[in-house]
Amino acid sequence: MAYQPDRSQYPQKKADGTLDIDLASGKYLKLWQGPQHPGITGNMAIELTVCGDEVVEGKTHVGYLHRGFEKLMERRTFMQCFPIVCRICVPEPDFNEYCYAAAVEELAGLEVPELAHWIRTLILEMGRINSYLMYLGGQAGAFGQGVIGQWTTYVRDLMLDRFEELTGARIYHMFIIPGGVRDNLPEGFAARMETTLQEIESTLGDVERVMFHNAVFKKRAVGVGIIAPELLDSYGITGPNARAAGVAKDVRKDQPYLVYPELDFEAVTGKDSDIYTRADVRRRDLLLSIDLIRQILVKMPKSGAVMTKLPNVLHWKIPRGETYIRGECSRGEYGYYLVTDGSGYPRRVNVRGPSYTHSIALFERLVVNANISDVAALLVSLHTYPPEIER
Amino acid sequence: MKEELLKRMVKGPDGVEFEVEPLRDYYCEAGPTVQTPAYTAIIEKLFNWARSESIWILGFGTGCGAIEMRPLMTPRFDAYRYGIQWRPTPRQANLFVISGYLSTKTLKRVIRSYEQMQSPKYVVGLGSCTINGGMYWDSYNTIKRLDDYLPVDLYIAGCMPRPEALLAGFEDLKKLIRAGKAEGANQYAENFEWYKANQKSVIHDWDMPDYNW
Amino acid sequence: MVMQALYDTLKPRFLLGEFTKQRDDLAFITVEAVRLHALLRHLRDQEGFTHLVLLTAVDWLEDGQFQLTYLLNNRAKRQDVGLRVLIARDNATMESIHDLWAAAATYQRELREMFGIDFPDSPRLHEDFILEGWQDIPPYRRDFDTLKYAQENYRDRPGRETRDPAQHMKQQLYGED
Amino acid sequence: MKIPWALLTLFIVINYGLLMTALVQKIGARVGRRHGIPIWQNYIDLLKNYGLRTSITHGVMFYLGPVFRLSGGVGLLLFVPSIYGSEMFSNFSFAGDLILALYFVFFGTLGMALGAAESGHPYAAIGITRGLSQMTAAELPFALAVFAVALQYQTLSVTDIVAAQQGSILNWTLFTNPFAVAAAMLSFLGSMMRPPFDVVLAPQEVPIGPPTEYHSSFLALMQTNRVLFPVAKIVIYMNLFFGGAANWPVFFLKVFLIYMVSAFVGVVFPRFRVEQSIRWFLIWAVPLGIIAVVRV
Repeated sequence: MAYQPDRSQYPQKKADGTLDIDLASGKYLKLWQGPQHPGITGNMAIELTVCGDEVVEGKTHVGYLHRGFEKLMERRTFMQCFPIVCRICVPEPDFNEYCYAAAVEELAGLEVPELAHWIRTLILEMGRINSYLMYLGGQAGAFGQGVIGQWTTYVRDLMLDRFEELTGARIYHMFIIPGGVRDNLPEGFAARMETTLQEIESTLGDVERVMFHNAVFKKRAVGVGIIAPELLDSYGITGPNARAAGVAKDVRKDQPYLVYPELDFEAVTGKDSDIYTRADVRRRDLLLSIDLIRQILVKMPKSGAVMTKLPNVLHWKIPRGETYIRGECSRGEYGYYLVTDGSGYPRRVNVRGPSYTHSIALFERLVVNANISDVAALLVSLHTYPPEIER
Repeated sequence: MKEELLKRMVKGPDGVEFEVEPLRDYYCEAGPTVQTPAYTAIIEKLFNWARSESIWILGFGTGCGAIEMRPLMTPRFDAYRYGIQWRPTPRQANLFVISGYLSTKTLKRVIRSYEQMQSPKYVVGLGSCTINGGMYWDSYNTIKRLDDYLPVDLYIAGCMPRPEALLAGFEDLKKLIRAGKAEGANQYAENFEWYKANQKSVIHDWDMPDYNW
Repeated sequence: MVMQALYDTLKPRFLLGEFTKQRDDLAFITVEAVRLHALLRHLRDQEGFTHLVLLTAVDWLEDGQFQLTYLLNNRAKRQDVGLRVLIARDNATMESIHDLWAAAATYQRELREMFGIDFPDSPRLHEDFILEGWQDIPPYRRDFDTLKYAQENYRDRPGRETRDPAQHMKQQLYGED
Repeated sequence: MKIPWALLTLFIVINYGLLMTALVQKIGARVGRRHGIPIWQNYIDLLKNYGLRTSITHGVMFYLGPVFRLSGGVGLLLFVPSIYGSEMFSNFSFAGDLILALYFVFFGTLGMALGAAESGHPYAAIGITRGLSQMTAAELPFALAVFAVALQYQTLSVTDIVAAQQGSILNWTLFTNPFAVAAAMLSFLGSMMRPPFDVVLAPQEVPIGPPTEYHSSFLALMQTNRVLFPVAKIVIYMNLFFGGAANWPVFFLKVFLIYMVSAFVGVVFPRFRVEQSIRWFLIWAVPLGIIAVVRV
């Protein structure tokens, strides 16, 4: 006997499709979660209208992190843009660097050395691990399981050490530069990386036992916030959110870039994209990234040039053209649309962050009829990073 | 009956006048006041020591610096050792860490949150973007100098500052508090007009009370 | 090659404009604004371009035009096609496509706010999206000067210097003269 | 002569509570591979919160909420004997103190509910509705267990119940009536505000539930209660089910061990939604309580 909630008090739809919410009737309560709210992924806000314990309408408010990157880049030279692009998305900045660099290289007709491709792939996979580790902690934290966040942040710090060794910075690496990468791997990097990977694997084993096999976690996460496969196209859903619904939508496989054609892997998929499956897909994707890093470190050439010769970057002009470069980041399809007009500055840069559709259109749809307790977990499970929405 | 408990007419931020009955509903248009240390010096010293050893950070990640707050609270850096915790509500927090650039839209929320905190309260600006705009010096949507809008006790430079820098910064803040120099809330009350004028000059659609606690 | 074939079959029916092949899997096609909706529907339903990757605008201030770019992706065939629509810059208006892709409404809200392009009938179009209380011209337009705005509104800290990189390098390398 | 001794009990228990909760927090931090807070951190927090310069009010009930809560904790502690067989620390216990204790368990929460509702914060209201509904479900098995114990020993006096358990460890209610103890311990988990039953405070959803608006000395009062009330509650459990304590060291040890039960469960579990936890209590804990009553 399934429990049927009584929804007779819920607001009716008006003629123009919006809900007829009469706050004065006392049946509904308006709740703001954010921007100052610990359950929100970063600096954004959701405006909920609740009836009883369930949400009848949710609206996402973004723009709190807007710095106007796309405008700022229009008044910076191509090389000056390179250090600011990584600031667009904080938890996984390398994709900005890669997509921007690749777009510039394509329009300027630069050939990037083979080794640089391998190092770029390595960096991107390392960034993906960081991002997923952060997510796992956040997802468990949204259900009140703080200890997972402690463990994953601990191993994330180890991965940041590897980043620091390679690029000199913990968060903003500024390593993938148009024309290649800044440097080759340091001496003995592979061995230290292996130690880190083993540590992460062992922690993930703990996480699997404590989080994924936990009865309470299953009770909270299974069957909540299901994304039906037919929503994928209409809402522009990509990445693990789509893969959890059973569609193997992975740019690394679909339209391979960098050295992914030479690596041996299968896209991770799940069934029924609920919170639990999405978390599980991300955990397995994390294991896949560990495997990919091992493959890269074995297969990559050991020496060679990492940088192609650039023209004088102070007077670098790129002929008129437009292109779109995409990559599979931890949240889905990340892309840069770059338009040049023959001058020394980009005419227009548009960043396509996967959170853009996930956290606005998709979230507003999924949150309807969700329990208030599940709203934070639902938002986290879509793995949204606000800075890439508003840039 | 005390005068402040009698019925009175007030003018709301939207210009509408309405009657307030203080015994039944609570409305206050009074601005912040300077809070003097009311006790003898030794007690104030003791309190200052307690304040410095128990810093509760407001859980509001206003910018990208927030990403280093999590490592700060986890095994590698473990700021709990120094009496630093985060609190989810401004009422219980003492320290507002402005973690990076502030867009004007966030600034509005930051002011509201700051004014709801109880004095003494401290503000730490993180990253070069709170100091002089940093990378976003020519952006139309981010402020450049945080101390124009809120009284800042301490800046931690960097883009972004490492957790070690944060810990060192907090140690410096503790020294300031112990020395009785971290009186940002009083500074805000004394120069209230100036701060409000600055805030209103960048927030073009000011649609909230002048002071909301 | 495949993209060229697609272009050739669609050209007479939708009176397509200029064709630019960027990569083997990416091409840009210019379309007239009135035929866009039908073409999008055809591409989505018949040709398998089911995924709207992005919708954005480019301001060609010199020509007095906005270029709207609709980028579609066909996952099965591994192809991308970008549709360029040029519309007049004054009182820019474009047909909404939120009925084809629900997520497009968000893009249209952003374009309305950042470029001032109107999309009649698009849901919640006039709500604040990113900016709040914005009173100047839409900031992504080319004639909006962000530096000037920043200098007028936000005070600099004394002592901060801004240098032009080309001038600065020249001075560093070759001295004052 | 009773009042000074009762105050001494209060003093000992508050200090013990401050240190023990910090210790438990440290143990929890070790699970997360952290060092955790200094052991005296709770004192500093308390001192700081009492020393804040401003505080604002939302009305009379807002003042009284923490006061009610604290008096609930103090009352609970003072009407139950802390140390068995000690004239000094038997406090104000009397023949029917078990009933009064049950009342005090609820009293603080109800006062808090009124105070938090007065604060006008929507999250405080949500937290309170959650808290009251969850507590009703959680206290039901406890009440049943208490009835079972009262029936078993044919008395409503805590002192007599403790007296009946003396002699051997096998005389403890834990062994003579395990079902009642099981039901009561499940209820104990629910009342300690730790996962999986901390949806009331859930910082990720309703930051942080009822005390959202509380600050400065109000918060300090509530912090005092947060160290006092669990100990007072555990004293009842200890007296009813675990043979009481004949001296302070045994008292400290038993209270710590019983407290650790909830900390142990809480550190690795996520939290239930409120209707899930109510269902959990009704399915698992209440039948145990009924069996306990029936078996006596």
